[in-house]
Amino acid sequence: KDPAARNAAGPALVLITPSPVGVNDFLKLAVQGIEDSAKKHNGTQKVFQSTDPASIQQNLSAAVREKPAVAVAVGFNFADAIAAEAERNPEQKFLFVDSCTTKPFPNVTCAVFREHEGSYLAGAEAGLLSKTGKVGAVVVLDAPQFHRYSIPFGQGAAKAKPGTTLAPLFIGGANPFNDPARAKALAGTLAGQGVDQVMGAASAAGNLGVFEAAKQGGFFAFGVDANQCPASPGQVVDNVVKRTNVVIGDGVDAILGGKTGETKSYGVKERGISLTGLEPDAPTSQCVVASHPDVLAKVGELRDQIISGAIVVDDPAKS
Amino acid sequence: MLANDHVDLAVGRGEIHALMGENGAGKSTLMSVLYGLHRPDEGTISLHGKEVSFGSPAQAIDAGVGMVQQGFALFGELTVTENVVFGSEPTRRGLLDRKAATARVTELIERHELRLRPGDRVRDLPVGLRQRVEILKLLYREAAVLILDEPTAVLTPPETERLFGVLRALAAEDRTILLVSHKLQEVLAVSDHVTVLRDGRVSARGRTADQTAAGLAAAMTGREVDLDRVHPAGTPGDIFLEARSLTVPGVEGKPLLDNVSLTVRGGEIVGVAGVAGNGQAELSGAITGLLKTGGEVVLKGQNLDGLSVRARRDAGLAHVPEDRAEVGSAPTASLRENLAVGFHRKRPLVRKGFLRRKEVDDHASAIIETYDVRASGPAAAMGTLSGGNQQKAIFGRELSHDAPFLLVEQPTRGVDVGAIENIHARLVAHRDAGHAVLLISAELSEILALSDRVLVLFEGRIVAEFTKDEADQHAVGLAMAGGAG
Amino acid sequence: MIDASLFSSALTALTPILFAALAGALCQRAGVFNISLEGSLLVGCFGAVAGSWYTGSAWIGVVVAVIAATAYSLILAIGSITFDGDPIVLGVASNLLAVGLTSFLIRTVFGTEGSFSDPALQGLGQFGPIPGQSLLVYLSWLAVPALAVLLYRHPWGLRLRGVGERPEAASSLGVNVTKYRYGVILAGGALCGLGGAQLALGSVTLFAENMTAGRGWIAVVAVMLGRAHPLGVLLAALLFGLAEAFGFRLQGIGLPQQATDAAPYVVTLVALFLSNVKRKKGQPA
Amino acid sequence: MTRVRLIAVPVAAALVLGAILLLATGTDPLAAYGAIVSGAFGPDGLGDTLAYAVPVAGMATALAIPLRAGMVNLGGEGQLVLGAISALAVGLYVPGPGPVKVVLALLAGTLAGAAYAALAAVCENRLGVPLLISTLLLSYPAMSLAGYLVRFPLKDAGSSLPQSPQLPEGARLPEIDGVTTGIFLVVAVIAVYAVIDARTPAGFETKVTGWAPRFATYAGIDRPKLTLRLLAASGGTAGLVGAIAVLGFPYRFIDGALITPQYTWIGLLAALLAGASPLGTLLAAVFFAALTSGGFAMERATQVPRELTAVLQAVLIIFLAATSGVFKRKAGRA
Ligand SMILES: Nc1ncnc2c1ncn2[C@@H]1O[C@H](COP(=O)(O)OP(=O)(O)OP(=O)(O)O)[C@@H](O)[C@H]1O
Ligand SMILES: Nc1ncnc2c1ncn2[C@@H]1O[C@H](COP(=O)(O)OP(=O)(O)OP(=O)(O)O)[C@@H](O)[C@H]1O
Ligand SMILES: [Mg+2]
Ligand SMILES: [Mg+2]
Repeated sequence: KDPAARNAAGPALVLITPSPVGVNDFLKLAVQGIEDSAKKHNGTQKVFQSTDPASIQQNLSAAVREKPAVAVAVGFNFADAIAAEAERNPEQKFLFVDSCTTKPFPNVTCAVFREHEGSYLAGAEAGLLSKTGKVGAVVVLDAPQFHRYSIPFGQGAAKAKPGTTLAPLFIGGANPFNDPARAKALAGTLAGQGVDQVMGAASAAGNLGVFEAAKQGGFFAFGVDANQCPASPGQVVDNVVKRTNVVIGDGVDAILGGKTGETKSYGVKERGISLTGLEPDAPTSQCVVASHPDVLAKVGELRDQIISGAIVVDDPAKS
Repeated sequence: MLANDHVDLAVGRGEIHALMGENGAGKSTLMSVLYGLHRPDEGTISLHGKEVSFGSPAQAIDAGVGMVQQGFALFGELTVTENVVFGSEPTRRGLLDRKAATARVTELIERHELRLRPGDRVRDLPVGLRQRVEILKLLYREAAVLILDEPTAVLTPPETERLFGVLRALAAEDRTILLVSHKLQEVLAVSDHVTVLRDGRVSARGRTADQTAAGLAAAMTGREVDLDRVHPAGTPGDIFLEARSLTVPGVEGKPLLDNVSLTVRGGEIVGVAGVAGNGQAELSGAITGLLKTGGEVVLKGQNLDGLSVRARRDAGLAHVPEDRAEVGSAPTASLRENLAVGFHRKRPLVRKGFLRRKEVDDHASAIIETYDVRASGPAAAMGTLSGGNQQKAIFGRELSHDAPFLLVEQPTRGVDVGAIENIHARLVAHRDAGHAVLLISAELSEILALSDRVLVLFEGRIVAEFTKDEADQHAVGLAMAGGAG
Repeated sequence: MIDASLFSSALTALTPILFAALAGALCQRAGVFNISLEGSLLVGCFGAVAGSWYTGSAWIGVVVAVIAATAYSLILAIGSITFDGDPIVLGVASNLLAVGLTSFLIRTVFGTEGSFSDPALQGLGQFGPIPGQSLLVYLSWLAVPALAVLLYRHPWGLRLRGVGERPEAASSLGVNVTKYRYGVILAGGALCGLGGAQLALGSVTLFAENMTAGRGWIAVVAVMLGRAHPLGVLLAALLFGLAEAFGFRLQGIGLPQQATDAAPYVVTLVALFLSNVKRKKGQPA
Repeated sequence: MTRVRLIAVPVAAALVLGAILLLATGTDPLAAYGAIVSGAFGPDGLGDTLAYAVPVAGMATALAIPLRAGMVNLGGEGQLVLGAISALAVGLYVPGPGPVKVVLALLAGTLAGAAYAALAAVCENRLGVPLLISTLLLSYPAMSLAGYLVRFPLKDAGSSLPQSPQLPEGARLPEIDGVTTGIFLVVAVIAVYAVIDARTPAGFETKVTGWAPRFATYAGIDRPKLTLRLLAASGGTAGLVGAIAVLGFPYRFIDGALITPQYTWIGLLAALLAGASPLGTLLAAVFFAALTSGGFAMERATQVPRELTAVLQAVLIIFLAATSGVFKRKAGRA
């Protein structure tokens, strides 16, 4: 049916996502990564989108039935399902991005991120830019995975300007991953408490609510996963970028090259995590931080210290 | 099934025309057709010589036809005024003109001496007054043709008399009145002309003056009916049921049931007479356990205090409720299922914890046969039966319990003469088999025909007691109106 | 703890619920049990965003939202009135349909998934003296007395209440029950359209899959708690909105998010108990 | 005859409407429908369908039990989740051999769900809050509580997710071809429900209450007591479904995992559609499960949005509900 599928001689790749790709920047980058990889190796690619735990499992087994060269899964929700499938299908190679199985498998390659390093740097920017000495975060759920966006953010801010405090709020409710109105209300609540720099780790839709609150409340926000500055120019300071596409490309290359079963961690040093403002295209990013070279310079120093190991950012998810 | 089969009916201006017939004869259906609630498959309606066709009640109302339906069409939550103007409200600047509405309603009340208060909530009114609200509605709409479907079914003799007074006055104003009734004496007393339906056809018609009660009854049923039968007295035995100081508090200090004590013996029918709304519902609730009350009830030596409805039934109570459609049966369920209720935990319907289909079927068939319930079979939905047949089925179910004590409420309300005869005979036979019967009825003639003893309930209290010999229309009627005790 | 922004955010949060609850109250009065409010709100959200996006005017978006939600409520109207279907089945089904349909449409109309937004998408903007509120917020408050007048001072309201109490009686008085019931369901749809527009163009400026996040169900509860009276419904919605906004504050001082999540529901349940206890005392058994 | 028409007409109508939608998006309807059918019942798909059918049919039955008496339980989600988290806690912390743990965990789940649903019944019986509202309102705090438990006391120490540790090897319900053996429990519950419904006084009283509540009271059926029992049975079944879910793969409680797939709502629809009749509920539930798993298969095979099946499902229900009204009315007149 798909003409590319029949003609291509190279490897077949399947990407399974934990939720619909849509406007989710993290997943969009993943799709981009698998497409780039397929092109590079002259192979084919398919994307299976899941909506809930049941469909994650179904899609993963459907992917295995297709016997692709690599089955790529992004998102922490896959841990159990990949472990089960990897055990059942020792011949199948998996690339697991963003998390890893508790038990290592020879046919599962993991790639994990150290988002906390990026949040720390973003926090430093916030600390430097804050006039009130209060920074905040609107986070989808009160869970360690998501604390990576709040706690280091506060630590970075305090590091850059001692005395800066952090106020995190969590969305929760009936639909935490898709409730922009609530995200906005929470961001507004923070602003009411004097917070003027807010990290938005509120899901794709939720962050838009945070940005909107920023626009109305006259405060600043930070985005995650990709460059979200164009969504609300003048309000978004910077973003913690997760370069999933690069990571997927690396991982597929490694697996096709015969190296499997490793776990690789991507942080600032590996350039898996970065800030939009620290990237070469910062001037065209529409990010607020681009017009604060002094801030960028200081944050650049901090980044170098992280790379050199002089600063170690604690991972809140490993308590 | 044909509810109306080529019925011709002609009613003159300024005339009270009575329409009679057995249950399910098609009277209500015919009236609904006249009022635009149903469309006839064939035939025509002419009004003042002009052929009309009503697609809806709205059109009938516009043409000056009004109807009081069997069972009321009132809104309990609304006031008298709101009920009356409903559907053709006076307005001022687009909004309801309450003042004008109240003024108009007050004026009508006074002119026709209806003695209502416009601001009262209909929910709080006794049945007799509700009936007047219905009449008021027609007057407000200036209906030239008034259709009343069994308006007296729930009224006491004095109330009925008052209603007839109003109707005669209206007829004198040149209005046309169509009256549906099962009550022969009333029809003879109030109407100018009468038409009798049987099986959807006209079986008799003519000037009322030319008719006799027996003749009308025969036309309705197709057979001779003994109308004036007063059943011989029973032979009371031991006390089966004793109620002591039953009390139900009311809203504003005045109790709904006030310290009522009574006894019923085996082989005895005790009649409770009274205008509806004087504590009958509370008395029944107190005995059956559907209502929490003060005082105590002892059934065959067993104190029922604190017992659930089910436990009371197990202790020997059977009950024919007033509302057969909502309380006494499940209209959407089959006759078989309706008849199994109450027997569904007992042998032989249940064995080893399981219901047995065959026994359930046999049980239903037996009742259907014994009590002459006319239905297509045990699988027929209860709601498709005519009122009289529903009542027979419910009687059959409750009498089959063979419980020592039977509480019966309004057993023949809206039931035709044929069915009344049947039901009365059953009640007397039940008594003669040694059971105790407490009969609550607003129908004085029924009370007098059946009771071995008569108690009169007025404003929650028993104000008078008569033996069979003492009880007569006049004395009991006076007590019902609060004129004794 | 208590400052102007608490009320401001409570006000914003409450508006969609209030619109939906008024819709529910209207239907309840006419004897229609409407639990499809959640779905109608969501359709309103989608209609608002689509309308605003394709015309460039947020107000046309509002109109489209009203039309879309009204049209959507035809499912309940036709299903339950014309075809005599069960309103609960239809309500639950149309809530599910709204989620599926808007997700489907977001893929086919906007070619994206999950959510749709664009900096060029026009929102409602601020209006009036209270910062951060759109015109629709004021409109929702105005709708309360307007509906109260309609219900208790207008012939339609009288008939509507009659239809709700005893449809066959109303019908026998020449009132077209079908028409009134269609009327309230469609008017309810329109109100939900406004609520959806406020949520998608007033609170935020975007559409996200299932973004109503249970607000329609809260509205059903508010109808219950407010005894289907416009004023009561307003109080109920206000209680919920305040409980939620207050919950956000409590999170700020360290209460776990799950506790503050549950707070509004618990508060509502307690309010229901209390109002029942009071009523019971008022009228002895 | 009418029974067949009752189902066939709406199904055909929904399929036609779906076909129109498909054509509008430029897809061959036959290919898409084929993909749904083969995806749902084909050799690869049947397992997925059954895996989905277990919780949906379980929840459908849970909600059908009170529905038979005309009582709507909108709080299935809370009861399901509480059952799941209770079963998990028992499975994790109660000592003893595996099978004993499994039995105790299943019991704990059932009891937790039953107790919580009974609380809603008490709200109606004692405090006058209608069941519909009390069940709905109580559902949210239950979900929050489970969310709290799985983040703090019951959290998986090694993981950054809101999830519990996995149950030990022995304390799990084994799988057969990817389908939990819990399926037998669900089938057993449905069978018991069917027998109680058709053949026992308790089932009969439930139905009488559903037909005419005032008649039931008059006949001596104690409504508050019945409400309590039915809700307990309903919540217990929901809790059991939750327990089966955590005792099956991935053998842990993940926050939100039982809510996002909408098992409860789809189950409720199945029960409502079938008028809570035991067999009808089961059939409807399996049908919906097949539509859902078939929808994913269709999306994988043809790239047609899987939401189409959600739309089809809802449209079908609406048609069914509407036409059942028509048939109901006709039957009433006959
Ligand atoms: N909606 C209906 N469905 C089925 N049958 C009906 C319906 N309405 C009336 N019938 C039947 O039509 C016949 C005439 O009914 P109708 O109510 O007109 O009788 P009626 O003379 O007023 O009886 P009653 O004295 O009991 O009021 C009855 O056999 C009744 O069963
Ligand atoms: N339709 C139903 N589906 C599932 N379970 C039901 C249903 N109806 C009742 N049950 C359950 O069946 C059990 C037995 O109920 P039943 O009323 O027979 O008990 P009982 O002890 O005989 O009653 P009683 O205490 O009044 O004597 C109860 O636990 C009840 O919850
Ligand atoms: Mg009649
Ligand atoms: Mg009658």
